[in-house]
Amino acid sequence: MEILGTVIGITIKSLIFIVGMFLAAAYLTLVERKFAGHVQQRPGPLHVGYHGLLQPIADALKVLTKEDLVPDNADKFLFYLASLLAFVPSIMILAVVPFGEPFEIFGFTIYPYISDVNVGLLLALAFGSISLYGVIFAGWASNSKYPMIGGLRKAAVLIGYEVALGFAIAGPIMQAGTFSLKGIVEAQQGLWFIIPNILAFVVIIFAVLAETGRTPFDVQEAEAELVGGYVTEYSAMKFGLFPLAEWYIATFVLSAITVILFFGGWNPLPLLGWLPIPGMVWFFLKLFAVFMFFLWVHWTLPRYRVDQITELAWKVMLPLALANIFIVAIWIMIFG
Amino acid sequence: MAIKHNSGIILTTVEEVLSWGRRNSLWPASIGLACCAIEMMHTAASRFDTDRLGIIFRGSPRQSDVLIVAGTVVNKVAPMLKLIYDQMPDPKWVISMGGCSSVGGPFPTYSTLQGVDRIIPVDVYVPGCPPTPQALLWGIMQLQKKIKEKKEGKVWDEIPVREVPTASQPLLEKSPFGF
Amino acid sequence: MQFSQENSLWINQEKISKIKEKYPSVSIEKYDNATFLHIDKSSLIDFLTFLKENLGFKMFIDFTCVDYPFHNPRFQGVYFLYSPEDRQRVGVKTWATDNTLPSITSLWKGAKWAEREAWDMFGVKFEGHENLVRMFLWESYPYHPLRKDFPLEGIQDTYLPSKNLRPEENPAHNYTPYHTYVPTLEDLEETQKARMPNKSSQIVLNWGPLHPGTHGTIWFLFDMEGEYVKECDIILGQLHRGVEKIAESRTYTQFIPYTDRMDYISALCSQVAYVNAVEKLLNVEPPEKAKWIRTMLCELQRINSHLLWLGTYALDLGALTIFLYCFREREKIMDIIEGISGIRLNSSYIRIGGVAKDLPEGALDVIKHFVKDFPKKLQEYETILTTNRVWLKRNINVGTISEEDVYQYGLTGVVARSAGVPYDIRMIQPTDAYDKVDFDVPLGKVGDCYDRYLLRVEEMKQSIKIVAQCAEKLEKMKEDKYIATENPYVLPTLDEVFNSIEAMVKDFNLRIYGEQAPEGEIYLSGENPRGELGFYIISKGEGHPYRLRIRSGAFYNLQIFPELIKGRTVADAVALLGSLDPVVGETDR
Amino acid sequence: MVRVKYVERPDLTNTERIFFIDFIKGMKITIKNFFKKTITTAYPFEKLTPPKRFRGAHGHRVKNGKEPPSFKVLEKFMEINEGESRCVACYMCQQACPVPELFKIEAVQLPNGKKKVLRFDMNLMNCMYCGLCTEACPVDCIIHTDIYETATYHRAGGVAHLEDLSKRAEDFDRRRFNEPDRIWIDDEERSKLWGQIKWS
Repeated sequence: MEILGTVIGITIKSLIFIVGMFLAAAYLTLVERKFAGHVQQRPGPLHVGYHGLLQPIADALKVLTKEDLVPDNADKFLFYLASLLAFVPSIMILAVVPFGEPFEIFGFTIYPYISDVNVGLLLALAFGSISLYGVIFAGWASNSKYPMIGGLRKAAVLIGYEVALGFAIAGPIMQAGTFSLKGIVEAQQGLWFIIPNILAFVVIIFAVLAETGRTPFDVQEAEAELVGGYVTEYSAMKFGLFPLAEWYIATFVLSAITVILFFGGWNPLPLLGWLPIPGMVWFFLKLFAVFMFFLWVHWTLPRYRVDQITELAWKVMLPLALANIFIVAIWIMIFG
Repeated sequence: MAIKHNSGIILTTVEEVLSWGRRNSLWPASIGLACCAIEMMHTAASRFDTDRLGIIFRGSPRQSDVLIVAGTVVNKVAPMLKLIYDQMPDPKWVISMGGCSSVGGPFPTYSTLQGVDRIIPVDVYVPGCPPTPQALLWGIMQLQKKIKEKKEGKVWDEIPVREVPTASQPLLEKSPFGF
Repeated sequence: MQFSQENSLWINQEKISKIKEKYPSVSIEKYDNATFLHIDKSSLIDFLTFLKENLGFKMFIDFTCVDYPFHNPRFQGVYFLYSPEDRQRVGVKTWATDNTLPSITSLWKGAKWAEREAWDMFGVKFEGHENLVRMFLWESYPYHPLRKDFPLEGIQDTYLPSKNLRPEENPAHNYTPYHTYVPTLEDLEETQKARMPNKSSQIVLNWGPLHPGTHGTIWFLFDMEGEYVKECDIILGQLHRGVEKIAESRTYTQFIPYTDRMDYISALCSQVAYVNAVEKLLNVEPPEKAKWIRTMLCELQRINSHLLWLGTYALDLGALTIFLYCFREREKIMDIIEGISGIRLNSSYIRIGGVAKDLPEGALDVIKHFVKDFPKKLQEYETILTTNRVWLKRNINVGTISEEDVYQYGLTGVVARSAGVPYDIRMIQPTDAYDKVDFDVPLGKVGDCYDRYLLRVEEMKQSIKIVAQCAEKLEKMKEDKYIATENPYVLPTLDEVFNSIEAMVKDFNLRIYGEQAPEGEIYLSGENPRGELGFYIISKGEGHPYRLRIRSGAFYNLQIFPELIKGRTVADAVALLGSLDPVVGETDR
Repeated sequence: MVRVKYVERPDLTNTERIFFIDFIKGMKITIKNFFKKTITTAYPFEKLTPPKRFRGAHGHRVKNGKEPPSFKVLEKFMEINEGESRCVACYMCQQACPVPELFKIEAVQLPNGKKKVLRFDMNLMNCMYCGLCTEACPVDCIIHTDIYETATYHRAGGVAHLEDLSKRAEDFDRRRFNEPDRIWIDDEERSKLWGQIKWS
């Protein structure tokens, strides 16, 4: 009976998370378009529903009911698999992300995370690197020159930043002593991990920007050069999945991991501990702030060339991550 | 037209909801050929913002449903434009912006295509050389009206041709569901 | 033709005498604003090398052909050269016996495209040209359109009705279901093959004509090894509307709106350049106030054009917000131009002898407000871009142009000045009020994309200074005349036509028979934001020009692109193309 | 006086490179613009009134007593009664137009010797809106009105006939005939983009 209860509990919880993630992603498109609009002194979606609230629904309706083209003599199986491979891993990272500490509501203890795996961070990294295959398959299966170049470019960038990301998270793990994300958050009760490993924070910011294809590393959809990068040949919902997965769900989830690693998950802000706000709200406030920071960078900076990006990854980000490990080691020796 | 039942429930058909969705998120494949492309950019810029109406300018024809032909279509580009039109997924429309793409405009020459509707069917003609951004927005709204009133499978009896505007249209009042 | 003193820009007497004793068979044709040397085709090449080496005419300006159907060797080639040291131009004419001319690409690499265009438009063959193919039309096009015996609307033989109409329906009085031949994709394949006869490396990437990255419809063929470009060629003609052919059947006033549609981003500068050329031909002197209005609007249009360049250049390199900021400033200038002339973009506002309408009330206040507020906004864009490390990495040492390239390819405008060559038509041949206004001409040191970016931003600042000076000068000339209607060639204003019969008769004559220009030729150019826009007009005394050649700055600036892109990646192609700033309406004419 | 000067090339100092100051400066400007008011004219719900000189769709001024003196001279040969367009079928607009085939003008000699304009069609899709015809008309009949909303579903919709032209100009005159020839009407839409201008 016990197993049956947990199985039903987990399926319902994961259903809520996935549907919630879909809706969140849809409305994050609206957040981005409104933010981009107001940065450019224009209001963004305004007339579709009150201040554009119905805009994501209109976009979803149109994209779902569009004709689904597959270019001739393209690899049909890989063509369909690619969009799923890019989309599913970013949702799977949600399984390990803890949103708050467990709390009771009239007798039931609710755990606001799907599972607390003690190798949570490694799992998240593994899911992140699966989307690399989605990109390469999309580039290869579209059977045309532009997606091919776009796909290979994105693969080169991703490999470069996976390595830098891997070394950069070593800092917080050394301080927290455990891989489980819940453990890392609990270890940040006193002092946030941002203070000792500031270098790792910089590396993670650039890695997340590269992972999600945001502007300084926006090679895959370099409008001017490659029309649409590897999404050029995709039409209706298959196309819808790519920006949804990469720009919104991956950014949301990876900024959640950044908040957990560096800004102390659901711990309250250092001086405002006495406010009666529950942990979960703190977490979502910080998450929203980091997400808006990525948007802010996306709409301001120009774009690097591909070889400059990979050069930056190997020559600057990797040494910074290693130096950070050294600094954290000294910090632990001094402060224990 | 969604009928508001007295008990507050909105009754509407699936076709209307779909056409509402398509009307309010028209993604044009911007084929900027000549001077009209500059005016199209100005329509998409901050002052006459098309993002308000849910219009994002997509690069590739695969992801777009409106083909705004902005500028002179020259004979040499005609087959490529036909190719772009064929690549677009199905519910697709064409706005011919400016005199040059509508009827060849002020260029009755050996190398200009006298009207883009000789190679692809056109839904809305926007005269003007170049039409001001507000004229283009009015053209887009005419297309949205056409999407709204065109029933699937029925021949759309166009508005009688003689209705030529003599004065500027009155201001629309804001509807909560967009156009 | 009487020989007037102010003909200083053209070749002076001392050099002509040097030519005379070396080549006695040379005959000289001297006009008010043009001096031509006739030479026989056989000794053309060493005559041009003599001009290039000994007399310092290093810079290639333009080459075109003229069709005289009733003269025995039918076509005549016209070369324009320029010597940067002592600032002199010369025109060289030679008859193309049995339709062939020696190719001068050995002397100047800039002549490669000009000769292709001459072959495409006139059918004149060039021995020694590396790959003589059609410049604008597709390979299998059977005719040569700019010949006098070819009709303007082409051979309308294919039946191509409009798809929206039922067969018998006739929507308008000038609708015909018959149309000229429209090429198929196979014809275009053939054009592409002719351009790239030996495909050397892995893939030929079609950076297609309808591509958001190319500014308008330019078709690039890259021979690519991985991401690096080995070989590149550019196919133009996707916006060739035959404007030069139209000019031959329109009167001088009727052609003014067409000059807007060529370089549609700097419409007013093209109009001013064309109208100055026609005024020098008809020797009409516009009133003082019209000169100042023209200079002010020309400089406003230059800021407008550089803003669009900055917007699309930043968009190509990824900075999306700069694109919309620049368009917010462009809206302001377009509001001013709409208020003054009536239309935002292609304002056909300049007339022969002055301007179409007087400045409306409130125009100068708005311009003063813009002059005060614009430098702050420009400072904002500079802080975002100029010292941004991503911007520096994408722009430094990309596409460096040397001084020799400028002379070889005939590069003009910002592209030439970025290589340090002080070639600015506003300085060399000031028309309108440019000689009464003080401003600086910025020069670059290295000649790469970063220099061109800095130059264009600096030119915007200088243009604002000019506009400020013009605005306060115009403040004092409120009631002066804005058009010299007493001149026989200038159209009277509406009030004069309403009130006097002579003005109405003069208006009728000028409209029906056009301005009967005196026999003669002229070459005069204006400083467009995209380089020197030159008008070479041959008039035989009728109301419309016999031949009107448009020397487009963007056409020759674009020619160096295949040279600079060899060995670089596709991402650099975007930055390089953006910095050369081509406008397809002007390159394809 | 024209001077030639070399442009210096600013570069990134090391402190800026380490502390990302160039990114911060750029992002400061974007966030500053984020908090400014938007400059958008929400087209169907707010409209930007064009200036009086705006070159929009054409119109025919009607005979309403405010005609120029040249019309009184030419009126004797024409048979125009009150409220009809002043066109005297002199074909000057077709002559002045760079694209003459967009005009289709037919006039007929009535039995009493006077001339009457039967048909005056203009295919506005061929038109360049350059205004040369309005400067050529001796009786100030053809003018540019300020109407730009002329999108149609059909090629024939672009053709404007004699009655439409006169109705359009009549409406334009009623609205804006005695308006001063200003650069634009200083209404709230313009001040969104321009802010407050010091009019003299």
